[in-house]
Parts: sequence; C-alpha cells; structure tokens
Amino acid sequence: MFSLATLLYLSALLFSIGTYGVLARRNILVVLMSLELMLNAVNIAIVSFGRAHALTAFSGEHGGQIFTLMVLAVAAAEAAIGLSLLLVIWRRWKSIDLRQLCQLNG
Amino acid sequence: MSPVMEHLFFGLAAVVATVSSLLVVTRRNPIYSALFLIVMLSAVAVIFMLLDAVFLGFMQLLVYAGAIMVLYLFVIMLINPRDGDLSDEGGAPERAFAAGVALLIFSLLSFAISHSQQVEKLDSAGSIPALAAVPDSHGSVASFGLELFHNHLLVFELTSVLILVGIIGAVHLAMRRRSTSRSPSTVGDGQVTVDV
Amino acid sequence: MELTISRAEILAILPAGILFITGLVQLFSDLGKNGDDTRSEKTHLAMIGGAGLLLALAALFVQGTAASTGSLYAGAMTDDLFGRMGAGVVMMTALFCTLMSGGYLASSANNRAEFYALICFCAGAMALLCQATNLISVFVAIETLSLAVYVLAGYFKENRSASEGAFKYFVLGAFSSGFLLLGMAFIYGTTGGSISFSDIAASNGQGDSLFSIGTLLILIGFSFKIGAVPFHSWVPDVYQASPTLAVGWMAVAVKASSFFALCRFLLFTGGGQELAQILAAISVVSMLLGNLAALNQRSLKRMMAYSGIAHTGYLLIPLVIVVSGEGASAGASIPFYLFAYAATTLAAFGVITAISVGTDRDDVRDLDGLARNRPFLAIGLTIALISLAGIPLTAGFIAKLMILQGAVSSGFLTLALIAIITTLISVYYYLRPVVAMWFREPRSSFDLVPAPWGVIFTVAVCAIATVFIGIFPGWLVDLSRLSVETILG
Amino acid sequence: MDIHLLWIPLLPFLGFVFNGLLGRRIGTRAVSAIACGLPIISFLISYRAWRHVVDVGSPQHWDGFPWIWIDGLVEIPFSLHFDGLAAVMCLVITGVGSIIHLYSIGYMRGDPGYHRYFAYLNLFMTFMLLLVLGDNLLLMFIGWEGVGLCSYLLIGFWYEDDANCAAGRKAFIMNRIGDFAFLLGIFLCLTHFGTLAMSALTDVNQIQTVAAQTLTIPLLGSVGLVTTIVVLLFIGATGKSAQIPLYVWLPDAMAGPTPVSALIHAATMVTSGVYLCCRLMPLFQAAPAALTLIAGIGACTALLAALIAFGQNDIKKVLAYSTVSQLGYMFFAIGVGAFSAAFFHVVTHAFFKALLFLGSGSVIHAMHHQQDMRKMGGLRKQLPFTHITFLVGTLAIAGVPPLAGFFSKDEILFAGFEQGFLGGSGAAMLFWGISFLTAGMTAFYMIRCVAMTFWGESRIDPDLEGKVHEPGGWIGLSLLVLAIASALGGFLNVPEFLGGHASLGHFTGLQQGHEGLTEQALHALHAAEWQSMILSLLIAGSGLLLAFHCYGKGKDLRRRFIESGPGQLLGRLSANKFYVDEFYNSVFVRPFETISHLMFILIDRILIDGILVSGTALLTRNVGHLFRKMQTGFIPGYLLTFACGVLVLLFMLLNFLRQGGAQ
Amino acid sequence: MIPELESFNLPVLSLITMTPAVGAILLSLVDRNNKALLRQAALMISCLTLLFSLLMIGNFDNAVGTMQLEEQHTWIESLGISYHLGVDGISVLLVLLTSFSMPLVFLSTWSAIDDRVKEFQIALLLLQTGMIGAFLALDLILFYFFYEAMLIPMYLIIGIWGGRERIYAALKFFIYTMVGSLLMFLAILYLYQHTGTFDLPLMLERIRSTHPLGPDQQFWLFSAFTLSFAIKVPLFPLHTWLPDAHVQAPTAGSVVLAGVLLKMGTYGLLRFSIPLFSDAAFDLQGVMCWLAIIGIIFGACMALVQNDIKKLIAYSSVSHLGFVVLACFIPSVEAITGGILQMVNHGLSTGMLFLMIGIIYERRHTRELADYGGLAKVIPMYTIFFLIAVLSSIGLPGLNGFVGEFLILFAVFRDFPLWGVLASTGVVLGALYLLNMVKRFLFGPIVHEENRTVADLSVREIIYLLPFVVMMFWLGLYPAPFINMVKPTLVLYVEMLKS
Repeated sequence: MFSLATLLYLSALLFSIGTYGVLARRNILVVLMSLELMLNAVNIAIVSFGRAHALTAFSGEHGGQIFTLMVLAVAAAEAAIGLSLLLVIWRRWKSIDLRQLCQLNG
Repeated sequence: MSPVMEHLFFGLAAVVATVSSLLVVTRRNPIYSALFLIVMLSAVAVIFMLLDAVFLGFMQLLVYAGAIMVLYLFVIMLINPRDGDLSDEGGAPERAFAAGVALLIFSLLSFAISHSQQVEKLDSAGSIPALAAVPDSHGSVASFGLELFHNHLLVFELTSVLILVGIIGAVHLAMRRRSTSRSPSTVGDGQVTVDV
Repeated sequence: MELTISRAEILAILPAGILFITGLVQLFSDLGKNGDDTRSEKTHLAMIGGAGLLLALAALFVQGTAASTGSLYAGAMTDDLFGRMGAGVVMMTALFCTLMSGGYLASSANNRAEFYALICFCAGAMALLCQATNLISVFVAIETLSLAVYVLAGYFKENRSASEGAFKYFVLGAFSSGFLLLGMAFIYGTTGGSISFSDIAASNGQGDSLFSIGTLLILIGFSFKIGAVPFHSWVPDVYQASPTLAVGWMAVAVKASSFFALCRFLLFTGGGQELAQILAAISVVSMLLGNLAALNQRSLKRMMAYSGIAHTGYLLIPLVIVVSGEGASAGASIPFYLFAYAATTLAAFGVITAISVGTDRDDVRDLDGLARNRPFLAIGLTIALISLAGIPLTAGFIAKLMILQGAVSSGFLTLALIAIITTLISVYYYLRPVVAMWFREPRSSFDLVPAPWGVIFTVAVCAIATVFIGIFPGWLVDLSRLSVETILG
Repeated sequence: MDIHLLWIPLLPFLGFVFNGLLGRRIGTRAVSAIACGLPIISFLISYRAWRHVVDVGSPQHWDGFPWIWIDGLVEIPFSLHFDGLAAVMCLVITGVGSIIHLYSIGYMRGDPGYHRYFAYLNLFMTFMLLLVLGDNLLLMFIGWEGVGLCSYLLIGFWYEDDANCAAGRKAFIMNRIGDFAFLLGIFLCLTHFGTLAMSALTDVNQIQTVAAQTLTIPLLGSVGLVTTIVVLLFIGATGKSAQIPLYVWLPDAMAGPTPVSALIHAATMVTSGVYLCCRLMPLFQAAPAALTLIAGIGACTALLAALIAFGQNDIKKVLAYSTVSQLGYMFFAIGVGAFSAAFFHVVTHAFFKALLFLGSGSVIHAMHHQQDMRKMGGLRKQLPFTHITFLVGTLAIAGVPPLAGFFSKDEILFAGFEQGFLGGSGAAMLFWGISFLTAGMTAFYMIRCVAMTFWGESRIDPDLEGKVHEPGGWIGLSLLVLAIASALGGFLNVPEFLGGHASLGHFTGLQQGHEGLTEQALHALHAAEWQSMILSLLIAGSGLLLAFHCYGKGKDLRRRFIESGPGQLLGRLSANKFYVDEFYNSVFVRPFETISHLMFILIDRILIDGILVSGTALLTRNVGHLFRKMQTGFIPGYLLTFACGVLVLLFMLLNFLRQGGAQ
Repeated sequence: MIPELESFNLPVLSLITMTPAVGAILLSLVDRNNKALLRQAALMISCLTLLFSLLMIGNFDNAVGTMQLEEQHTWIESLGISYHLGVDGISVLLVLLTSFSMPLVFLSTWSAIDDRVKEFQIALLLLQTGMIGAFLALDLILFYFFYEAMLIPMYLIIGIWGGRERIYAALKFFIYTMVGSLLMFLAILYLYQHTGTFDLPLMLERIRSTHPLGPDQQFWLFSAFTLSFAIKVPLFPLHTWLPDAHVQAPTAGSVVLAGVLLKMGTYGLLRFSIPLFSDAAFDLQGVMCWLAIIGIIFGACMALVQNDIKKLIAYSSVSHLGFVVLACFIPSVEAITGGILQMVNHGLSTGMLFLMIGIIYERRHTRELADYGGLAKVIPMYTIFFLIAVLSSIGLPGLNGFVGEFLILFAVFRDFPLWGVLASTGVVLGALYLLNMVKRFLFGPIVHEENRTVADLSVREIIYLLPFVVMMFWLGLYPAPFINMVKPTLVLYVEMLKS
C-alpha cells in the first residue's frame, strides 16, 4: 500500500484535482490556490522518488528534497507576484472573476 | 516508528490530503478553500516526514502553511469578499468538462506510471518503509545543509535572486503611489486610468 | 567536505553576477526619488545598465570560443560556447532594451528603476538558464525569469489591458510550471535520481514510458515559454497589451533563452521518433496558426505576436531533427536563428517603440507615410520585416536557409514544404506595414514625437546588424556550429 | 562584288532619311529635289547596270555581309543580285517611280505632310528595290514586308480620317496573313534546301531532290513538298498581289493619295507577287498541281474583280478593281506556265495602270477631290489632255492593238488557250474561258469609266463649274511620258509570229525558246497564236462596242438591263462587292474580337484572377480569421486549450509508445 | 582581346555587378533636396556600369563556349556558398542589355519622377545590381540572393511611384513572384543535399556523372524551378500579375520590368531548369511548349481587347515571351539563339514602347486609348519613334524583332511543324493588335482638345530614345556580332542537352 507507485498515484491524483480547480473555478483566488495544489502534488512525487533513490542517486541522497525546497521558494515568490497581480486586478475591476479579463482577444 | 504505523499514518495523510484538496477546489468561498489548503499542506508535510524528509516537512509547514497561506488570507481579508459578493462560478457543463479533462489527465498519468518499468523495478525492492534504511542523519538539517551548499550552491544563490524579484515585483505591483499618470485627457481609448 | 569554488566557476557565474549587482545598483540609485521624477529620462539608469551589461558581456567572452569547461557547481551549470552564445543574445537584447527604456518609460510617466533592475535580473537568470545543466537550476532560472517578465508585462499597472495581459500570462505560466515540474519529477525518478543532464544522458531510463512522459511535459513547459501552439494563447494578448519594450524583451530574450535551454536539454535526453513526431506536429501547427492568424491583425504588436508564434514553429524544425537523431549538427541553426531573430525583432520593436512613444498606439495605420516623416525608422522597420519574411540580404534569410537546409538534408521535406508555404503567407502581413510606411500618405491627425536617442541607436545597430549578418553570415554560422558541437563535449 | 548595286536601293533610302528628318525645315523645293532626284539617279544606275548585264551577258552580284548567320546552321547573307528579271523590274520601278514622284510634286503641292509624303515614297522605293534585288528569299521578305509597311503608311497618309487608317491597317493585316504563309514557305525552303539563296531555289537538280519528298499534313494527307512550298508562297503572293481570298484590302487602299495608288497599288508593289513567281519559276514549274490552283485563283479573281468593277461609281475604285482583275490575269498566266507573259503584263500594266491612275488623279485634283463619277461627266472639254491620255490607257488595258495591253494580254490568253485546247487540260480550258470573258468585260467597264467621267453631259457640282481646268506642269509631263510608254510598251516583247523576238522574255530568261520544235510544229503553233489573237481581238472589240453603245446612243438598252431581274441582282451584288467584306467581318473579324473579349473576361478576369488568385487569398484570409476567432481572450478558455493540448500530446505519445512497444 | 586590359586582371564582372550598389550607397549620402545632383549622379553611375560592361565585351572571347571571366571566392564557407560569377553566351547579351538600358531609363526619370527622387534613384540602382548579379551568378544561392533582391526595389517602385491601384499591383507582383521563388529555394536546398554543392558548373557535372537524379526527383525539381521562372516570364496561366504591375508601375518601372526583369524567367529556364533537369525538361517539353503557344495566342487576343495602352503592351509581352519560352524548350542552336536574341529584342522594343508611353503620360496623364487619337499631326517626331518601336515589336524584317522571331519560328517549325504553324500565327496577331493600338492612339481625328497642345519630344527624350532605335536597326540588319557571341556556348549547350 505504501509503495512508490501508490505515492505516485496520489501525486497524480492531487495534481489532477489541482488541474480541475484551475480549469473549473472562476474565482482567481481559488485558481491560485489550485496552482499551489498542483505544485504540492509534484513535490510529493519528487520527494518519494528521492526517497526511493536515496542511497543510489547520482546527485546525492537529498537531491529530491533540495529540489522540493527550491520549489517551495518558487511557490512563495510566485504566490507573492500572483497575489499582487490579484490586487492590481481587484483595483481595476473590483472583481476577481477570471471571466472578466477578456478585453484582449482576436 | 513501526512500518505498520507508518502505513497507517501514510494512509491517513493521503486521505486527508485528497479530501481537503477536493474541498479546496469545490468550496465556493475562498476562505474555506484557503483553510482546507492549509490542511492539505499539512498533510503533505506529514507525508514528507514519513518519507524521511523531516527538515523538508518542517519547511513545508513553515513556508507554506506559515507564510504563503498567511499571505493568501491577508489578501482575502484585504479584498474582503462577502458571500453575496462572490462571483458566479461556471455552470455544471463547464465543470463537468473540466472534471473530464482532469480525469483524463489523471488516467493517462496513471497509465504511464503503471506501465513504467523503472517504477516497477523500484517497487520490487519493496514499499518505502521496507527500503534499505537510510542513515539517521538523512533528512536532518546538517546533512541537508551540507549537500545543499556543496552540490546546489548555485541554485541556492539563484533562489535569492528569485525571491528578490518576487519582492520587487510585488512591491511595484501592489504598492499604491501618488498618482503619476498623465492627465486623463491625453489618454486614448480609456484604457489607461488614473491610479486609485 | 569543504566548500571550494574554482576559478572557472567564478568566471562562469561572473556575467550573471554582474547583472544582478547592476540591477541592485540601479535600484539603489533610484531610491528616494519622488513621483514627478518618473517623467524624466533618467539617463544615468540607462548608463549604469549599459555599463553593467557591457561588463557582463566582456566577462562572458573572457573565455572566447573555448570549448566547454566541464560541469561546474557540481553539475548545475557549465560554461560552454553554446551557453555563452545564449547569454550573449540575452545580454545584447537587455542592453538595447535598457538603452531604449529611458525615453519610452519617461513618456508614460513610469520611469522607475524597477524596470531596469527587473530586466537585469531577468537577463542574469536567462544567462544562467542558457548555461544551466541540471533540472533544478533550469527550473529556478526559468521561474526567476518568468516572475520578472510577469511583472514587466504588467509594469503599467494603471493600464487595464496591461494588467489583464500580465495576469493571463501569470496564470497560464504558473499552470505550465506545474507541468514542467511534473515532467522534471518523472525524469528525476526514472533516471535513478539524476538531476544533471549528463547523468540523465548516462542513465538507463531513456526507454521508460514515464521518462518519455517526463520529457514531453518538460517540452510542454518550454513550449509555453516559447509560445508554441497549442500553448500559445497568452502570446497575442500579452504582446498587445504590455509595454512595447517589455514585449520586445519577451519576444527576444525569453524565447531565445528558453530555446537554448530546451535545445541543450533535448540534446542530452534525446527523445526518439515519438517525441520528434510530436514536436513536428507542434511545429506545423505553430507555423500555420501563427501565420494565418497574423494575416488580419491591425495591431502591430499583436501581429508580431503571431509572427513570433510562427517563428517558434520554424525554430522547432531543427529541434525535430535533433530529437529524431538525424543529426545534432542541425541544432546549429538554432543559435544562428536566434541571433538573427534578435537583431531583426529588436529593430522592429525599436520602431514600434518609437511610434508608440507618448501615444501608446501601434496600429498599422499609424505607420502611414512613415517613410516621409521618419525615413530612417521606415528603413529600419522595412529591413526588419524583410528579414522576418526571410528575403535575401538579411539575416532572416540565412537563418531560414539553415533551417530548411537541415530539414531537407535530414529528409523532412514535408516540414520544409510547410515552412515554405507558411512563409509565403507571412509575406502578405509583413508587407502590410511596408505598404503603410512607403505607399500611403501621412495622416495629418497623427504627429510623431521625436524618437528617443536610445531607440534610434537600437534601430540603427540592429538594422545594420541584420543586413550585415545577411551578407556576411559566415562567422556566425561557424560559431553556431562550434557551439552545438561543444555541448556534448 | 558590285557594290554599286547597293546604291540602287540606298539612294531612295537616303532620301527617306533626309526628308524624314529634315524635310520640315528645308522647304518644299529642296524636298522635291531630293525626293525626285535620288530615284532618278537610282534609275540611271539601274540603267547602267542593265547595260552592263546586256553587254557582259552575266548577272551582277553583290556579296554583301552576313545577316542572319549562324555558321554552319543558318546562313543568310545580305546580298543583292541583278539579273535580267531584276533589271527590268528595277527599271520599271525606278522609271515609273520617278515619273510618279515628279507627278506628285504637282499633285501634293500645298499638303501639310508634303515632306512626309515624299519620305514615305522614297522609303517605298527602297523596299521595292530591295524586294527585287534581294538575293535570297528572306532578304526579299524584308522588301516584301517593307513595301507593305509603306503601303500602310501611305494609305493612312491622311490619317485624320479614321477610314483611311482603317484601310491602311486592313492592308497591312491582310498582307500579314499572306506573309504568315510566305514565312512558312520560307521555313520549308530553308529546312529542305538548307539555304534561301535564289540560285539554290531555282536550281533544277536541287528542286528535283526536294520534289521527291512529301509532307503529311493533317486533313490533307500526304502532299508533295514542292507543291506545299509553292502553295504557301503563292498564298503570300495573294496577300501582296490582292488575289482571292485576300484581295479585299486593295480597293480600300485607294484611300491614299492617288499617286500612291498609281505607284504602289497598281504599278509596282502589287505585282511583286507575280515577280516572286517569276523569280522562282523553276520551283513553281515543279509543282503542276499548285500551278493549276494558281491559274484557277487568278482567273476567278479576274472575273470577280471585273464583275465588281461594273458596279463601282468611284473612279479610283473602278481602277482598283481593274488592277485586281489584271493581277488575276497575271496569275492565270503563271498558272498556265506563261511566266514570260505574266511578267510582260506586269511591265505593260505598270505603264497603263500608272497612266490611268495618274489620269484619274488629274481629274480628282481638278475636281477638288471629288471621286464620284456620278458627279462628273463631260470633262472632255475642260480636261482635253487628260482625256486623251486617259483614253490611251483605257484602250491599252482593253487590249486594242497596237497598244501595250494588247500584246501582253494576248500572250496570256494564248498561253491559256495553248494549255487548255492544245494541251487538252479541262481545267485550263475553263480558266481560259473565264479569262476570255473577262477580257471583254474589262473593255466594257473601262469604257464605262471613261464615258461617265469624260463624255456625255456634265453632272458637276455647280460650285465647281468653271473652276475645273487642266493641271499643268509636272502632272501633264508625267501623263505624257506614261501615255507614250503605254502606247509603245508592247513592242518590248513582240511575239515571234508577229515578227518580233520576244526580247523581254528572253532577256529575263522567262521565255522558253522554241528550239526543240520542228518547223511544222512551230508553224502550227503560230497558227494557233493567230487564232487566239483574233479571238481576243473579237472579245475585246465586242466589249468596247457594247460599251460605246450603252454609254453612247444605247442608253435604253443599258437602262433596260439594269431594271431587269438579273440586272438588278448583278447590280446590287456588284455595287456591294459581293458582300465579301461583310462576310469576312461576320465570320472572322467580329467572332474573333468577341471571343477575345469573352476570354479576357472569363479566363483572365474570372477564372485566373478571380477564382484562382483572389480565391486562394480569400480562403487564406478566412482561415486566418477563423484562427483569430479562436483567440477569445477568455482565460478559462485558454487554460482549457492548454490542458487539452497537454492531453492530446500525452495521448499521442502514449499511443506512439504502445505502438513502439507492440513492434 | 585587349591585352593591356587583360593584364590588369580586373574583376570586371564584380565591377559591373557592384557599381550600382556602391553607387546607391554613395547616393544615400547626398542631400535629398539636391535633385539635379542625384539625377546626374545616378546617370553617371549607370554609365560607368555600361562602361564596365563594354570592358567585359572587350575581354569576352567569342571563340569560347564555356564560362569566361570567372570570379570565385569563398563567401559563406560553412554553408557551402561561394561568390561565383561568370559570363557566357547565354548571359552576355542580357547583361549588356541591362547595362545598356539603365542609363536611358535613368535619363527618362528626370522629368517623370519628381517626388522622392533620392529613394527612386537608389531603388533603381539596387534593382540594377540585382538584375546584373542574377545574370552573372553561378552559385545557386548567390543567384537566389540577387533574384530575390530585385523584388524589393521593384516592389517599392511600383508601390510608391505607381498609379492609383499601385498597392494591389505591387502586392500581387510580390506575392506571385514569391510563390515560385520560395519553392525554387526549397528545390535548391534539395539539390544541395543531393549533390553537395551550390556551385552551378560543379552541380551540373555531378548530376551528369556521379549524382544522377531519378525521374521523380527530376520532375519535382524541374517543376519547382520552372514554376518560379514561369511566373517571372510570365507564362500562361501565371501571367495575371503582369498587366496589373505594368499598368500601375511608373514608366521606369515598366521599362525595367519589361526590358529586363521578365528575361530573368527565360534566362532561368535556360540556365537552370533545362540543363539541370534535362530529362524532365524533355518529358515536359510538350506541356511547356503548348503553354507557350497558348500564351502567344492568348496574350495576343487579350492585347486586342485592351483599352489601356500599358495593359495592351503588357499582354503583348506575354505573347512575345511565349516565343522565347518555346525556343528554350527546342534543343537546337537556332532556336535558342533566336530565343536569346528575342529576349534582347523584346527588351529593346517593349522597353522603348513603355518609355514612350511614359512620355505621353507625363503630358496627358492618361493611358486610356480612348483619350488619344490624332496625335500624329501634333507630335510627328514622337509618332516616328513610336512607329519604329511598334514595328520592331511587330517583327518587321530589317528591324531587330524579326531576327529572333525568324530563328525561333524556323527552328520550331523544322522540328515541330504544328507548333511552328501555331506560333507563327502570333506574327499576324501581333500586327493586328499593335496596329489597332497605333490607329487609336496616334491616328484618326483629334477628338480631345487637350491633344492639340501636346508637346513633341524634347532633346533629352530624343537622346534616350535614339540609342534604342540605333540598336533596333543594328540588331535587325547586322546581328552577326551578337550571334557570334552567343553561338559557341549554345553549341556546347545543345550538345550537352542531347547527350
């Protein structure tokens, strides 16, 4: 039950749920959260791979974990930018509906 | 921790993560979503720890649940959407379509995972708790740090730039300044509006 | 275990480091200025940026055309000619964008150091991306540059459409990052925990289905950055709404660095026929959609966006060849093409910047009679468009020649034929601005402000470079060849 | 290497260049001097060359320079050849030409295009002489086309009138149609003879080797090569010499100044077709089938033109149709093998037809450009000199002995008689009959012309009354000279049975000697000649008498005939030229233009430009528009596109992998 | 031939090619308001080019049939592209034609172009470099360079200085031409892949010996090359761009277009399509010849129904160049000699016609035939020159047009009688439409009062028309020197085709 494959399925499941969130939701905040979900799902996969390879990995035993750490940093910075963009949107549109942002087309 | 306990904990964490992430994407109010996201992130932290990544697990809690989610909640509070203000979500067909796409992606990924010889090979060595035990120092701050600074120094430094960019960007975008725009009369098409 | 940093490692990081420091210096030198100041040209910022970029360029080429120095920072990056060329494209672009910034930003009362600094940081990250040789450094570098570009795209936050474009870019970018990361995870897992490219190439995971999926997902992540169909949706909207300079930056630097990284990655991982076919499909769809959708555009920037999508399609052709294993040497056309494309596109965006200074307009009709009012700009834009259309005497022609030559000699005749047909379609829309500039009379209602000096300089240099490379491309071709040969050691 | 041969055509050319460039500046007198002087010098040189040929007995030759010359492949030099035939032709051209130049001084006086006129005329002389002197078929073709050009220019000389231009254009195009066949003939010659030199084309041995070959032509089957060549060349000649079916341009060509009609459309150019046949006599003789065709066409043309001439009221038109008719005679002669007779007729015809035209010109000049004979009449009193000379010409053409026409026409008729009745050829008999009839008709319509113009009561416009008087000076002189020539020209070639030596025929080498014949046969021949002569005298005489009667006392007879059914029909057909122009117009010209127009609209505008070119562009643009519409600007849509893209690519990859795994 | 000059070993061909381009660069430094200087300088530069071409003729050895005065330098070594120029019998006359007509064209623009003089002169000079370069280039990519480089200046000339519909016409011209040239480009690359070289002589040799092409390859490559050249010629049914381009282009543009640019197509057929893919050329001979014949007749019919003088002459070009295409596909020395002469002749006669129409257009600003008539009386000098040009175009023996037409038609008729007969009808039709035009244009009564005051030719106009007339007579009466230049090459050429 607690095998690598299970972890990968879990990761894929969470990733898909995140994808669903991004695709289905119209609230920008929730979309941003769904994006975080996706990143976390991948993190699970990386860490479990890292654990599986811990003793044989080419890149040192903590490769996966360090990767994940970097993803955390990226996620943080991304969240900062995303949320500030959200604020800009909120100021202009007084709305955080994704569908409102459709002036540019063609 | 015994393997059984580990299995138990893992199962629990997995279920919590799945359920809470489902709740994240389905709650109409973003505050609930955010709260469930925190739960989900914590569950992931638990999984990390179960995978002998103790330091990472803590980092997950600190950075995500501690910092990022606070940011989210802060923004939510700033915007302060009341229930009535919440915008409509897409209709059922749209959601069904999105669900279908997500499901397809999941099934394709699962298909690939199930057909991967590599995963099979790694799995044949046994489930994670049954794998050859890692040294005690694995996942600890010290060994993690050593490896980080030896093998991943460049990336680490680059991360600092990343965060700097994030900060500058966030400051530039989110900061309200005194109006500096030209007077609206010279602005064409009404696309440029004065900062509020 | 001791921390040791070799001389080579310092030299390798030097250009990027100089850029980061330059960015910081610019930020600091602009601290504490009041709001009214944002209308002035702030030449000192451009000067700092220019000096820093020139220094960085100098540092970049300290080692000249020397072959690879091997893996540095435990395999996180390398300092080979290929990477240096990529970094060179990026830095030159950054240099021109910096020089153009002052006048452009001042005209919109938004001249702050953030813009310059972000370009410098972005350029540094891109330089590292071009030289990065492991998954983590690629990921972090890509994210760094993406974040910077999101901000640059939305830099005019007072502007509704700019914000909208930036946000579109951001959401789609983050979405694609997820896939990119997933792909990296799969590759990491299936290659026995390898992170660096050379380890990946050495491992025995290539045949695995999950590995292929991983490569594909990474490809998708990059496809988003380079604007390949069907991951292109953001391109037109963002190009149209963002500050012209940021668009120029995106169009050249982001695409160039992503291509360099992607090319390096694919050269290491290979991918086999399956991936080649998928890439070919992407390439064909990009060429068709890009060129066809550009036909009816009125906005110059939007037209350039679609044209950029089309050029992505052309650039994918050598990658198809590389991936299919027909010959790594076909990859040589990528550095060349990107150099040519950089010069050409910068010239074009220079002119678009010049006409949008102060008015923020970029309609094709706004070019009416430009040849009469501003013959210099008209010639510059004409050269750029001709080059984009791949007509001889310009760099674009040689670039296309190399790509098609590669395709033909590797037996990808269909791809070459589609490239030719779509090029033909592209001629139509590339000529529309030419028609407006040269054949129509100026419209009295539209007065041009004099173009800032940086813009003039950029247009002149880039136009001349376009023609020069078009006539004497030998050195660049050789350099590109050499650079691709050095990647694999 | 007798370079002076070159001067014969070159001198008029210099005149052309000089008058063409400077004519406007140097004044009428100088223009006339140059324009008339140079052809006269040319005439003198021709005369000397002729003397030389007579004295030495061998033709002169100028080697010239390579023209269209690819070593070993196509070798066509620009070289001139001056033999007996060319000599006579040259003398006629320069002689009659000079006279007409002189005449023109008087006729064209005061015309604003005076210098231009003379320039053209000189140019015409150049080309005509080149045509005659050219040593090869292609050089001849230069002259051939060149005279056509001058004819075009001179017909349209008064270009302010649309009709004149149209006539000029018609002439050129009709000639071009003939030249098209001529050119094909040249190609065939060049292909099979390997050269275009006259010496080769008239070399009996070479002709024999070529004659053995046949050509397969669609619809016609296998045809003898020489026959084909001859027919093609003859078609060329029908254009230039106004034979059926290409004769229609000549009557229209009367739009030009009258001296032009005299020189080009009567005396010289139109006879070049005959000249061509004479030049290539051995070749023509090698194609008997073609000769029959030529005889038939010639005879038919002669008859048709004579019939039309009955109904014409324009004095020049009558003369024009008579020219066509006489040309028909010449071809008839060639068809029956009497090259010498044909050529003799060329010469005499040049004299009397030039005289007639100049006479008519004199009338027209005096009448202030009135050409309609119905508005003349009784001019005998006002224009006695013109009347006399005109009458001389008329009688000459009618074949009244001993005027020029009598001898030549008689020879022609005898040749037909000989071939038809002595040779027993049915076709020749028929053609002889036609020609014979025509001889009478010629006499009739010419007298009609004289009668309507000079005799009877005056029908002149009252305004002109009293203003009509004899033009003097150059015009009179020219008429006089030509009248003498018309009267005496026949003696150039008096046949042997009349005690002559057929000197012209022998000199030109066209007349076959009777050396092979026995005394008895010769006697029989002479007897036949006598018979034929008497017959022709009879028919000409009856024609004359009938005409005298009809236009003298027997007006009732004429009126009765005209009012009768056949008379009316004939009258209408004749006056309307048998509707040939209308026929050509509705069958060839107009359908061609309509089809061209239709093609322009259907093929060029609609099919190629509209459907293929614009259609492709439109399709491309619409597809582009479709792609544009896909860019909705709607973020969820973009995200969905992205995800679907991922899905599709994943699916593709897995599919490929599965297939790869299966293999 | 001239020993002193030969010992200098001047790169004559490069000089001819590059002089206009260098001149254009120099011209760009001149003040745009100094129109007189600009005009004179451009004229001088083109005269200098003419001088160099005469030098080329001086050094050209009539006895040699192979490439002469060759210049070969490495250029883009890594791509296998070299700078290889050479001249032989096929190209020498065309180069001469180009450098002969350009000074006259420049002279003609003195009064016609008053707007943006500088740009115009520069564009024309660049165009000249493109044309001459394309005739001389022996490297396929170099050829393509020049071939395409002509497009831009021509495009600008039509688009900037053209008539009312100029934008449509310019675009049509450009896109039409691009269609073919891009496919040809692909074919060139394929050839490179096959033979390993872009160098034409080397490629020819390799195709004939070590790297033969299969029938399918030949077919497709031939089609690609020929499509490009057929569009340029233009061959029926690819001709519709030409009338538009001609009508809209300014005089100088039309002259260059008709005089030289169209020859690029037939030259390309002779130089590339046919020798490189001789089997395919032989297989498709029928198709090409039929198209050429249809072009001859169709073009003539179209010309007959036009009301715009320029359009009429444009269609006459379609008809006339049909003869050349026909000649190209008849493998005999006579035909091809005729074809080359016909190219030159067409350049002279049609070029002159366009110049003259330009002259009248300057005075009356209309090209509708209906607006003219009766001009012969008002402008006799003009009429004479115009008639000479028309007669040359008709192919009157003694003028230049005849020599080429005769050789072509003769050779075609000898080998393929039916085609010969059909093509010869073009001679009749040519007279028909041109004389029709002359009648409506110059003769007849003066209907429009404006026509009464039209000025006759000025001295300058006579100066630039006279050389055309001289050449017409020279070529018509004594073409031997020109034929001698062409012949040795063609003998080898035909031998090669037949082997």
